[in-house]
Order: sequence, then C-alpha cells, then structure tokens
Amino acid sequence: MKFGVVRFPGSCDDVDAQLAASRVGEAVLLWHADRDLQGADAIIVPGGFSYGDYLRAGAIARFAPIMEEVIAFARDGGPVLGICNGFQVLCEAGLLPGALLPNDHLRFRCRQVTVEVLNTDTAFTRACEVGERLSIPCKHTTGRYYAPDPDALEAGGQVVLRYAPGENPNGSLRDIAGVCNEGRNVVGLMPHPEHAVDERVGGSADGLKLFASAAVALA
Amino acid sequence: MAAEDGGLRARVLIRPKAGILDPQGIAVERALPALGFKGVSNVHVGRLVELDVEDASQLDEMCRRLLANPLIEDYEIVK
Amino acid sequence: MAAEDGGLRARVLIRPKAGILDPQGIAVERALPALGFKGVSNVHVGRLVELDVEDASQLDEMCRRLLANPLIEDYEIVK
Amino acid sequence: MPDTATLPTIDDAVALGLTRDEYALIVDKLGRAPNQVELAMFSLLWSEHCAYKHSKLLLKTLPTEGRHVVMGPGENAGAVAVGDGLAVAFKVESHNHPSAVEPFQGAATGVGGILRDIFALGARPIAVLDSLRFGEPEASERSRYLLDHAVAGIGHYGNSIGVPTIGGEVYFEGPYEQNCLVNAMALGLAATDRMVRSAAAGVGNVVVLFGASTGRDGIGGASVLASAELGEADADKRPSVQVGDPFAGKKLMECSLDLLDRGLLVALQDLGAAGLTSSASEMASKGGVGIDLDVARVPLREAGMEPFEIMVSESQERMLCVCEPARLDDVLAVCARWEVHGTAIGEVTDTGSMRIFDGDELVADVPVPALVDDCPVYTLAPEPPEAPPYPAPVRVLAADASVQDALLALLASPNLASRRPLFEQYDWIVQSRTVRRPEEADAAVLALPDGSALGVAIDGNGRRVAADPYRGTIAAVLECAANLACVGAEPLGVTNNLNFGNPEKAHVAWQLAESVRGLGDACRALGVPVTGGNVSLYNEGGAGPIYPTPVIGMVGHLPDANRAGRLGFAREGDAIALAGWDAAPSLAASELSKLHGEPLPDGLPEVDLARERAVLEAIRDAVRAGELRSCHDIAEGGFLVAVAECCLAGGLGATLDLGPSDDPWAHLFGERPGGFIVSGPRAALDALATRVPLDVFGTVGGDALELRIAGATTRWPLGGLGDAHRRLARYFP
Ligand SMILES: Nc1ncnc2c1ncn2[C@@H]1O[C@H](COP(=O)(O)OP(=O)(O)O)[C@@H](O)[C@H]1O
Ligand SMILES: [Mg+2]
Repeated sequence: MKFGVVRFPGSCDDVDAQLAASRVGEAVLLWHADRDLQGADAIIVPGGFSYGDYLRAGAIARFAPIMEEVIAFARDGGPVLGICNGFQVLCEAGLLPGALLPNDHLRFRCRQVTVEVLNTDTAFTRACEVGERLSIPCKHTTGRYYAPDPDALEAGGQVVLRYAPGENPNGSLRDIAGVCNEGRNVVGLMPHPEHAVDERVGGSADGLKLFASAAVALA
Repeated sequence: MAAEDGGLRARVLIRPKAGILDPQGIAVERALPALGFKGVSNVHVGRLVELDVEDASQLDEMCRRLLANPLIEDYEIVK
Repeated sequence: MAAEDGGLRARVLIRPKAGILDPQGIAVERALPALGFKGVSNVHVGRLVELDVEDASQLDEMCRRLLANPLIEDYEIVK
Repeated sequence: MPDTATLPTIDDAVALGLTRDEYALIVDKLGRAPNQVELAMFSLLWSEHCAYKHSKLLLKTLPTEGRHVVMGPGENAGAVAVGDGLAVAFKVESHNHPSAVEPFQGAATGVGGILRDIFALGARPIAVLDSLRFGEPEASERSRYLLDHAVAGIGHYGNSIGVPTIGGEVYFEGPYEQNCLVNAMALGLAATDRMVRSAAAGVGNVVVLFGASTGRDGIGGASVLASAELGEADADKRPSVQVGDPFAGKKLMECSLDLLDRGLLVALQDLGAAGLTSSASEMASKGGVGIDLDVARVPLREAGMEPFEIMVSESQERMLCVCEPARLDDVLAVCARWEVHGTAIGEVTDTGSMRIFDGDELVADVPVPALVDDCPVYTLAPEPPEAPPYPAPVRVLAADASVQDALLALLASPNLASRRPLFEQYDWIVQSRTVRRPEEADAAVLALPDGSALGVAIDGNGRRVAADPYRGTIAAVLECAANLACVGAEPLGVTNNLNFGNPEKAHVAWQLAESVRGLGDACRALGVPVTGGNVSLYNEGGAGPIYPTPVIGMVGHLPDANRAGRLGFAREGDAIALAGWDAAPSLAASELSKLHGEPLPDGLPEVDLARERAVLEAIRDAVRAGELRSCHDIAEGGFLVAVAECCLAGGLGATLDLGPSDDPWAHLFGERPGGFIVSGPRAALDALATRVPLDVFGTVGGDALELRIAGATTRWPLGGLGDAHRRLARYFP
C-alpha cells in the first residue's frame, strides 16, 4: 500500500500526513510541479495554506500540474483524501461537491472535536462503524461547509462525517464535517485525522482509521 | 480605463451570492452602531481584484476559473 | 444607485496603499500564466463593501474608522 | 570617494537619532563627513536596537557558559544540546512599537522575524510562544482592539507558516495602555554539527540576496534624508508599516533549509530590522572581511528607490547568504524550485570595508569595525525612585468581599482567566510533536525523535518587577523554572527580552540594572546559562514608562515524553498536597491586592535561591518518577486559585481541609515562589515529603471545590468556577 501526499507551496501538514499514512503503508511526498504520482495507490491532499490561501482557499493550488494527475486518478476511481486545505482544494477542483466558506465567527479555531461517521462505504471510512464517534482536532479559518442542495447530498449518502451535536466549530451547513463524491472514492474533511494517530501527541488515535480504511479498500 | 502600458485596466467586483450567510457583512453591520453610525443596513463584504490585461476577452474566463467561485460568488467586470 | 428602502446603496472599494506590500496580488499575478492567461500585470486584490446608508455624509468617516485601515489601505466611495 | 548627493548635515544626523557627539565620532572614524548613504547606515547600526548602547555593559554581566551551550549570545539565536546529536535554537524578540501602530501586521511580522532568526542557524522552527502586555481590557477599548488584532496577527503568521504556537502569556495592566508589548519566542531543531553561523568568509565568495523584493517598508526615520529630493506630495511614498507575508516566509524557510541541507552555503543571515545594512555588516564583521554590494542588482518592489532606501529598507521575508562562485548556479536553482527570487548582489572582499555601489558608482565606503564595533556604549546613571512611580490600580473587589467572591473574582480577572480564547486561534498541533497542549500542563512539551522531550515556558510578571526589579526578575526566572519542574524538565538555557522605558531616566536605568542583576543571580543559582535575548527600551506612553518587563523564556529537557507532568487533577480519591513552601506567602503585589486597588509595595520578600533550587529539583524528580498524577505551581492568585485551576483542568472537584491559620487571606491568596499543588497516591506524596516541606490538605473528587478553613466551609460548584474562568471570551465576540 503506497500513499502519495501532495506538497504545494504553503502546505503545512504534508509531513504530518506522510507520518500518519506511513503507519499503515509506504508514504511519499508528491511535488506540486511534477506530473508523477509515483505509482501511489492512494492520494492525500494535505492541510496547510497552499499559496497562502490567497484569493480563496484552494483556488490557486487546484491548478498545480500535479492536480491534473490527481484529477485523472480520481476520475478513474483512485482513492483521494482531502484534509482541511486539501478538502478546499478538492472542492475548488470539482472533485467534491460544495465549497468551504469563512467560519461564521471569522476566526481561526484550533480544538479537538467529535465527529460522527455516517457513511462507511467510502475509500476512507471502511474501517469505521456507522454512528461511530471519532475525536479529531480541527484547525482552520475557512471551514464552513456549504452546498446548494444538502438534501441531495444526504440522500445520496455523500455526507460522510458530521460534527457531534454542539461541536460544530465553524457554522457548517447541517454540521457537515466531511463529504465524498458520488463514486465514494474521493473524501474531504475539515478535521485533521493525521493529527489523531498517536495518543501521545494527538490526544486520540481515532484518525488512524481513515488511513487504515484506504489499506482495507485495497486489500 | 486605460492602463499605463496601453493595455486595459480592469476591475472585478466579487460578491457573496445572495442567500449565503455573509458573516463579514454582519460583523460590519453590528460594529457600525457601536461607533455611532445609525441607519446602515444590508451590508455585504466581497473582494476587489484590479489588473492590467492585454486581452480583455480573457477576463470572463479568468473570473469563472480563478477569481470567483460561481458556486458561492457572483462577479461583475468593470472596465 | 438607490437602495430598496429609499436610502442610498453605497459601494466602497478598499485597496492596499500604493507601496504597501500586496501578497495576494503577487500570488494571483504569479498564478495566472500557469493557467494560460498571458499578458496580465499589476494585479491587486482588495475588498469590496456594499451597504445601504440613510446618511451618505457619514460614509467617509465610516471608511476611516471601520471599513478601511488607513495605515495600509486606500478607499474609494462610489455612490 | 566620489560624492553622490549634497552631504547631509549634523542636523540630519540628529533627526536620524544620532547625537552630535556620535556624528562627530563618525566623521572622525571616516576622516571625512559621511554622505547620505553612509549616514543612513550609521544611523541604523548605531541605533539602540542594533548597538545596545544602553544595555551592552549590563548584558556582559550575565552568565553565558554551560555544558549544554552550543551557541551563546552573539549569534542570531542561542542554542543548547539536547542529546542524540541534536541542538535546540531559541530566542525571544520584541515587536512592541510596530504592534502599537498596527497590531495585526506588527505581531505577524514579529513572529516572522523571530522565525528567520531561528532558521538562519539552520534549525527548523518547531514552536512559537507569545508574550503580550496590554492595558486593562474592561476599561479600555483600545486595549481590547490591540489584544484582538495582535492575537489574530500572531495566529495568521504562525498558523500559515506551519509552526505551532504552543504557549505564551498575557497580562493586562494600566501602564501598558499606551505602549503594549508584543514579544515572540521561537524554537528550532537542528543536528548540532549542521548548524551554521553568520560569519561571511572566503574572499571572492558571492553574496546572494533571496526572498521578497525590496520596497520602502519600514523607512520611517531615514526618509528625512530624502527630504532634499522629495516634496510633501511624495510623503505617501514612504509607508513604514510592514505587511507580513507568511506564504513568502514559508517558501523562504523551506528554501533556506534546503540550501543548507545540500551544503551549498558558507554563511546565512536573516534580514531583520536595519535590513541589508546590518545583515551584511554583521556578516562581514563576524568574518573579519569586507563586503561589496551593488544596490542596482537588488530586486525592487517600487521604482525609483534611492540607494540609501535600499540599504535601510525593512522589507520582510528576505535572507542573505554567502556561497562559493562555483555553487552560485546551484543556489539559484534551489531558490527557483521554491519560487523564491535569488540574486547575486555582491561579494566578499579583503578590504575590511562595506562598499556600496550603484552600478559602477561607489556610493558608500565604510570600514566594517566603524559600523559594527565603534558605536559608543553608555553607562547608566541609576537612581532608585522614592517608591514605585505607578498609580494604584482601580479597585474592582470590595474590601469586605467574602472568600467565596474573592476566588470567583480572581478566576475571572483578566490576568488569571483562561487563555483559551487566545490559544484556540493558534495551531498548537502541526508538526506532530506537541505532547502537552496549552492548559494541559504548566510548560509546553514537545516530543523529540529519541523519545525524550523539551519543556518550554515564558514568563515575566511586570507588576512584581515594578514593585522590586531585582526580586521581581528573580521571581520571573523561578516561575519559568517551576513551570519546567512541573513537567519534569531540567532547565538547559534561558533567553530574555528586556522591555523597559527610557534608560536615560534615572529610575528606569535603576529598574534595568536591578532587573539584569536579578536575572544573572537567578540564572547562576539555578545553573542555567543565558544564551540570548533582546532589549526593547523607550517603551513609554504619555502616562510614563511601562512596568519594567523582563520576559524570560526557558527551555528544558525531560528524558521520557510519556512521563511529562499534567496540571489537572486526574483521579477521584487522590490525595492533594501543598509542596515546597516553608513560609507563608504575602499579599504584597499579589493579584488579590490589585483587585483591591492597593498601590504597589516598595520591595518584595527575600527568597533563598539555593533552597528554591533544591525544591525545584525535588519536584522535577518526583514528576519524572511518574508517580504524581498532577503537579501545578502556585503563581498569580495564590494557593486557592492554583487548586481551582487543577480542578478545572481535570474536570474534578476537591475537598480541602486547612485547619486554623493566623492569616487565612494571605494563606489562600498570597503569592511567593516555590509552592506546588501536587496530587497522587499517598505513597508518592510521602516520598516527596522526604525532600521538601509537604502538607496533605485535601482529596480529589466530586463536582465542586469545597474548602474547610478555621471551622467555616465554602463550596464552589465546578460549573460556576468554569464560568468565571471563561471570562476572557467576552473580548473575542
Ligand atoms: N537581553 C539579552 N540577553 C542576552 N543576550 C542578548 C540580549 N539582548 C540581545 N542579546 C544578544 O545580542 C545579539 C544581537 O541581538 P539582535 O540584534 O536582536 O540579533 P538579531 O538582529 O539577529 O535579532 C543576539 O545574539 C542576542 O541574543
Ligand atoms: Mg538575526
């Protein structure tokens, strides 16, 4: 199992994602200007502030050369996980529905949140149980999820993760914390599972399940 | 409006789509009365992008692909 | 431009002051060629504030005290 | 040498902050009057900020030697060895005045600046801590504005560049109303044998400027030099507010570390305040060489910049390096990979002079020693004031307030309330090292690759220093050491930022001298070297000087990250003890006395440093042994506040039985160093009792804090304590 973690100028959690992924498989960094996915079986678009979040979070990064390959890989059903800024990039790239807007309180907020798994039939939640609660930190300024037709998303099982009652840190529509595409192979979420893989520094290891899921998917 | 280099100086106004919560607008609207400004309403905060372009016909595509996100924003090109 | 309620719909354009670093403008200008948009230069990114005001004479003070940061931004009021 | 402009006058020199005598000395050193560019360069390097004119002699008295020291004062930051072939570089620096003008950008560029000092050494930045001082937030809208924007600015830069902000401190006191303090500390990790110094070397080597282009940022004062050519209309071409660009900073950081990893550089130096002038001259000075620079090759953000403007510009996100000519192409290729602009702008010479060219034209020629070493240093004329010259705070707690109300008022007071509304705006987890988050322990703890960890704390209670500059500064050092002991860390090194008023005032000079004496004595007593720091003087407002505020940053090491201490009560039924104190604390200069509106006392009680050290070592050993379930030092607010904090952090109540006391108020709310609230199994507490005075006074459990003292019982449900403790949230709507 080989993970490829994209590195844009301004990516911050790329090495963390690589560390987390390497707990369940091999993990390499993919340079934004290359067009080579290095034979990765799953792609992670990590957190951070690609291109400084200037103009609009994810707006510039989604045009990086490597993204052409990631988009093609995703269209062929390859598993792609977008975390925080990566989620923003995948929405901007049209691989995931909706968009992420500035938090309703307009501040950066870093805190441990509890999310509930709604759909386990995706490339990154297979190792979870429906209704299972995961404790994962989130940290962002632009995480308020919006989609024009949330009913359709829910009906289609595209809402993968929901903030537990009272835990919505950003004003996201219907407490949506993570979504997937119709093919279930592309998943994006605002919380940072790569920062919840080691009790010692993560306060929880629940996030490991998302990476393990990718391995299960391929096994 | 003409740009120094003879090209065109274009201005793009980008607004949050109607119906989408605009917390920045709300924050401004809340702050104004506190400063003694009465009778202000319907405040919205968006983005302003100004640029020199040689080929103005590219502007619309530029807005759709990069400067604005049509899902959440409307844009207006002012030349 | 008239606002629904008969008051005035005002538009404020807020730009980075000349000479003040505009990181966003630089980032956008750098990105455009990569997207195949050539001949774009002098890109600046600012903010757009639109609001209904009953008393337009307050606008200038509003800009100085809240909407713009006079230390690093210039503003232009368009009525 | 050919003269470019009409020579500036002695009045221009004075307008630039030099004295007439200093100007005369410059003329003497050059054997002629300096031209415009040269005077601009002298005005920067002979400024208080660069030359430490009023503090150098005091700083010389600080202990800087220690077996762990890898780099001491003199480099961009200090560094200590932490085993496993690794060293930790760390330094605190101030950005007070820019933050008072534009708090968001001022604080953001302050973080950017200290991070560049760290990676200039070849150390990857792994953490930021912030130290903030503002006026009273309840009374002052300006202070609330400064707080809100400075915190957002720190988060903006640190979060965006991917370095966690793992701790900090903030105090609110009237004397900071006009002159807030924004200090930032950064830590970096490097392989000891890979660290670089900033000494330029190798005649004929190339000097490369890389990073952001150069604009008129920060050219405030120096613009008087341009008044000759520029009319009023051009005044707005002289912005002096610097805008931080963390994205450019991130690329610059990765690029610099990449260049060093590939072994392409001879020397590396950041461009901080005083820009190209101080970076290039300091590199030349440390290497005992000369440097030629061509300002015409410097990439500019704005057209028509004068040579002197290019030399003094404070534009952010720039670095200067020296490489061998054969490596230049590789260096520029690495820059290009990171989308960082790199340009060869000069070379190392054997002239011993800084020679500045504008194309072919020589526009400045100054011997390096004259710029860097020959600035006169001044001995202070200290005079203690009659009494601390600060107005008494406004009373906010009734004289007859009950113990019940006093505890709630203290927990809700801006200096004690939870800092969560601040630190939630900081990313404290990126880089996957943060073993102890804010409010989990008294010191931040960062895991190291070998399973050991770093403990870091920053502190400096200005009000206590104002009451007694010598003992107040000792207390600040002890507070940091106590925070480290609570997580089990042994102090390895200290950095400090001396924030004071105008040292030409006798009583400020006295505060500064006494404070540095206290810093030196405390560090010697604890056996901790001072490896670096910064000095910020002239912090005054209309109402006079700020509280004297030495901000102490301390870095320590603990052998096992898994045993890092926690402050919250952890288990029902655990015994709670007070450890360390051998004498009752005093209400003098305490937080309670502030709430009561009492003026500062003239002096603080004496502390026995040898004894304090023994207590700190005993606490540290007990935490390392892993048997204590919680450990928290008693600081502002005193004993009862500390216990309440243990309850809130652990989500558990406690029952305390204190028995009779001749002065219950001092007992409950008095302050003095060296006291700790520990909890755990009785056996663990008994073991600690063999080394320090220890009094078991309570039990963990329930959903309230219950206090029995002298027969009376007072009860605080945790919910109520929590509501009080969350009071700062109101300033971040
Ligand atoms: N209060 C202090 N205590 C110890 N060393 C100090 C202090 N203030 C400054 N220094 C040292 O003096 C040197 C110059 O400081 P500074 O000019 O701030 O460096 P830079 O320009 O790289 O920030 C540094 O090595 C710094 O650590
Ligand atoms: Mg430096």
